[in-house]
Amino acid sequence: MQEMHPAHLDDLYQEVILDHYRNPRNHGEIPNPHVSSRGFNPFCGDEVFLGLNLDANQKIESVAFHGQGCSISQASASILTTLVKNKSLPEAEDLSQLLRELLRGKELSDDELDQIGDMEALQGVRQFPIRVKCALLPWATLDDGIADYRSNISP
Amino acid sequence: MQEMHPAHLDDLYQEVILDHYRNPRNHGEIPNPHVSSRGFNPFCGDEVFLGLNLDANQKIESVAFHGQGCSISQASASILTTLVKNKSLPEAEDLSQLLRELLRGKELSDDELDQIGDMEALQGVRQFPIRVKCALLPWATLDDGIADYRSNISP
Amino acid sequence: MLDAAKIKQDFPILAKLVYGKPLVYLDNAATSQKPSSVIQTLVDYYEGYNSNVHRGVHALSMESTQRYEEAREKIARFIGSPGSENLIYVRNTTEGINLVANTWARANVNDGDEILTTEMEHHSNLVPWQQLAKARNATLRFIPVTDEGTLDLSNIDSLINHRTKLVAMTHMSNVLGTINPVKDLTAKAHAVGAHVLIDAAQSVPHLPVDVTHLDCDFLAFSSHKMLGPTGIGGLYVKSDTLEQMEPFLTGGEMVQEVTFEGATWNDLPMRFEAGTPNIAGSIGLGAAVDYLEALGMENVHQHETEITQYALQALKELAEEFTFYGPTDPARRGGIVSFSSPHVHPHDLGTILDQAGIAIRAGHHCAMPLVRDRLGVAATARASFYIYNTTEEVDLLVTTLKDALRYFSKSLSLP
Amino acid sequence: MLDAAKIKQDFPILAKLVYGKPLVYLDNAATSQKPSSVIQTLVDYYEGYNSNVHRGVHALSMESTQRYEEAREKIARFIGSPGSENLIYVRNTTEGINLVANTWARANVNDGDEILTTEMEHHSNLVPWQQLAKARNATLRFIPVTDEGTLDLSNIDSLINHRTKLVAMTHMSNVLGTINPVKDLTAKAHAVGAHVLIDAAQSVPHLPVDVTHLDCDFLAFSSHKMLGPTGIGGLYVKSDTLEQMEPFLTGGEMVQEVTFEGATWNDLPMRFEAGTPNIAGSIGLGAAVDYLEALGMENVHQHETEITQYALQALKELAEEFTFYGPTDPARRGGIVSFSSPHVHPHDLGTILDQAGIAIRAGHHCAMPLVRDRLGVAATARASFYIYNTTEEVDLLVTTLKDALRYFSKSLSLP
Ligand SMILES: Cc1ncc(COP(=O)(O)O)c(C=O)c1O
Ligand SMILES: Cc1ncc(COP(=O)(O)O)c(C=O)c1O
Repeated sequence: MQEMHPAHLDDLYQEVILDHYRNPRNHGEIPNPHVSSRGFNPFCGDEVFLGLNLDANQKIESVAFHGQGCSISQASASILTTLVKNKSLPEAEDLSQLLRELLRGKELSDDELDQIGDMEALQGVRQFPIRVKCALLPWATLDDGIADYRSNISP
Repeated sequence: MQEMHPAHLDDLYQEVILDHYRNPRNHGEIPNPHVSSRGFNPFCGDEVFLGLNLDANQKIESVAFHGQGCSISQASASILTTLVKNKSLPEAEDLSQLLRELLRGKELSDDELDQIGDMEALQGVRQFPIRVKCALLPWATLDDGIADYRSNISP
Repeated sequence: MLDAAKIKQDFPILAKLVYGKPLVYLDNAATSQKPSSVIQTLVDYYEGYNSNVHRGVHALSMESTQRYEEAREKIARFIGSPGSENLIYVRNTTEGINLVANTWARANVNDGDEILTTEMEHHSNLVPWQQLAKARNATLRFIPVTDEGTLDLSNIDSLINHRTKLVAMTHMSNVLGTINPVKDLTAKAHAVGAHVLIDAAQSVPHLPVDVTHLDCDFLAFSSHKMLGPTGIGGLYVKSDTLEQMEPFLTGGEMVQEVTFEGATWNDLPMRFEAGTPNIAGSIGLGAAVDYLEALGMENVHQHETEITQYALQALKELAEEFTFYGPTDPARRGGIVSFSSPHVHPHDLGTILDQAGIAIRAGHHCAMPLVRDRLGVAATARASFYIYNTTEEVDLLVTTLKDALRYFSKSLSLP
Repeated sequence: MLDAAKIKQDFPILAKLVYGKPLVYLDNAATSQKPSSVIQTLVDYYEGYNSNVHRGVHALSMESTQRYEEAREKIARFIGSPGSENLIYVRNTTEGINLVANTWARANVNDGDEILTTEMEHHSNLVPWQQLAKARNATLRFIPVTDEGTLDLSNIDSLINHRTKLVAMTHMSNVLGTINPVKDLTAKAHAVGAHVLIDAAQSVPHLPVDVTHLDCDFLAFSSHKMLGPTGIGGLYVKSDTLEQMEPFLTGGEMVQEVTFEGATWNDLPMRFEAGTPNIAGSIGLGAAVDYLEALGMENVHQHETEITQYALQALKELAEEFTFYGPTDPARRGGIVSFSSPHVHPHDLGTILDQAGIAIRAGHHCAMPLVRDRLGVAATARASFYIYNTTEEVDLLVTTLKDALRYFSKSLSLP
């Protein structure tokens, strides 16, 4: 076997993460959302439903999620909802991209760190490669929802 | 690998065998035979057609074979035709059984050796397990033909 | 009980450290580890007599063919098959079940017929029947699962009826550990003229299984779950049914004679084995059977029953925080324990246990309908035992579960 | 030429004695031998990180999944596939072809359509199409083989026509060694809208093969013929076609979500891989690809061309007693030499060569229609070469063939 180094559970389960897991922000459902999608991981069964409404300027006015899954996927979903509010869809997609880069090991600039808020706490997931897809699930769900929304408004 | 002992080619290719191979006895076809069958070995492609006619006493009056195959299968077929002539069908089946026993390593009695004639030369095949089925092919074909014949006369 | 500490020495992987900690392998229902004798059999094959089977006149080919067919005889005997021609080599349980679905079932299940299965099936014994039912316009029905995790047989006499063509059921649940009364159900099915397929992926590795005694028509199992190599398994088919079955995959090895226009089929069981088989895998499975037979399947089963009872007892301490699934009667279950907690998600449990060197599985265990719709959770954590597991390992599992609980529900640092 | 003597040292089996004589292995078209690196890869897997793939949260499962998918990427790159999702793991070439026959072909070949194949196919690329043609009421047509053993393309423009739905052909004949112009034929087939399947069982092990360059829709090959383990192989499918294909086998691994009522399918290529795969075999095939890439496939091909030319030259001495099959132009053939003699049956040749430690094959080579109906013999003897074969081995073959002739046609004792 490859040498496996003990990773640090405390890096994975940072206080911020566990707090989002125990006290999820924006948990629930938005009636008749403009953008809505469901993400599902067939290998572990984790599931995220995401809904969001846009204001007149095409900014995200309200957002909510619900679902079932591990602390990482659910905390990541909660963090997502706090970050995308008042953002445009392209801005939300940029955040999704930033998380991918963060988890791939990229060092973020101060400017980028400023944008990502609690998402920074997901950095610890890097040491647990198998959990990376948990952290990404809500964001992939967001990307899917936005893509769907776009193809629906301009068929 | 298991220890493989060099076998003796001269035991396999005894003069009697090569003679039957080069100068097959009763080679050809019997028109409208009472008993007829075809044997085929799917793994090597050897093929034997066997036909025989019975006299009024249900003894084998005439017999012929043709086909394609290695020296062992063709020599065995030739030997078969020399042995079964003037035998009853059960007697022919006994001979077939004797060959199986011989090839399985059984020591035959003097009485049995008397009956098997040139078949004795097939003993060398024992050292070449993969060739056992070559030696048996014509005899299995005979057994099949007899079984068919019986089921046709008493359906 | 088996001398698990001694058995462990036969398994090189169990001497490895994971994150510096001894490996505690409790994921046996997913796949088992392999003893040196099996690994060495593969090496001996490739270093000593590797060759294609059935058609060669040279020494290597004779030896590989002989060992390949000897392995088949051994495996057939191991499951109580009357002959080795009843044992078809397949890649795994899944392929075995698909073979039956695409041959016998496709030819015999018709419009309006019923296929009966259970609510506790692995996807591999469910999706093929969903597909078949769709293709043949047949109805798929389910034997329900009780809250305790056993089959609810209260309506069995209406579930098995004159429209039933096939009963396809697992011998042992890979989620609940439940051992099903497959012999009785087979008798009931035969009474109405239905055929019976047993998914033995979890039973052949862990219990004495005898197809003649069970009287089933089909039984499928996987080598990788019973100490053998990956990529090989067996499908037993009863003789009368086997003789009627048309081939599934076609090509080399399974034909008798071929012309440009058409082909005739080879003898059984080769008729169902198209192309060059997993030769090393088959011989390796034969070596796994040798290993299990030397232990004795009664002893294997007893060992696992005892470990499971010990675990269920030890886990009682956690009964407030965890739900445990499966029958309470130890006689009705094998060495599988599934559990879940509202406080720690199974996936998080898996990570925490992994850091302690303990390998368990977390998820739906390829039985989504059972886990999601019947147990009502998205996932469970599952510990599954085999011959090399010890009570000390169970103790470590329990301790680490407690740590995980504390970590998640109370404090924020592991002790 | 490759340094075959040095390469031999990587293959433990080639150091063995057969009947006290060094093994001369000339049965490579049936299956190849395996280098230590491949065997060691299997041992490393079973001793170090054996675990089921794709669903585990523990260290072993992460490692096995990673290595399993890395092997897929490596193998995909090796055949020039644009992505690893185009590469489906199958048991062997035969299963790959059957997968296409049972999915794409069953959905796209209809009443009155034509499937075009050649007169030189292995049963594995013939019988599935005979069966499909019967099932779909389509016509199976054949590109004839010239007396020299090449494809007769004089009527190709009528053979490939607007009714042609599929052209299924071998890249290299396992009897004649002929290398077919598959790229040109693929272009012709695409021009009429037909799909193309290439049986690459004999080409991927021996020639540089690039599916993007060939532009074929399907290409199948076997690990065991290319230094890899038994029980594994690959089916490449072009993306546009792959996306349209319905699953073949169903069960675990290949599903996305399952309810009691039905299922949705997983992403590509997992959608086509039901059940626990041959994990060790796949990783072992990856190691075989590493070995071949280190040699360079151009070098492999060149080595075999040179050995074959040497053999054809040396065998000229026997031209009176033997018929040799296949193209005379060395550029049109790979390392396979088939021959027969009216004086010694191939089977007897096989036995005599075997006693000298030389492994060849005798028979119809799973190409009965070609051998019986086209070459007009019941069997041929076949010597087939690989990277470890030397000109000295060819010399020994020729000498022993002479002995055999003498033995059978003149005197009665071997010298
Ligand atoms: C040209 C060709 N096609 C197909 C096959 C079948 O390969 P496998 O038996 O590995 O499926 C072979 C090998 O025997 C072959 O030579
Ligand atoms: C009950 C049951 N059936 C079927 C299977 C499928 O086995 P395989 O993946 O080896 O085909 C499994 C294993 O996961 C199982 O536990």
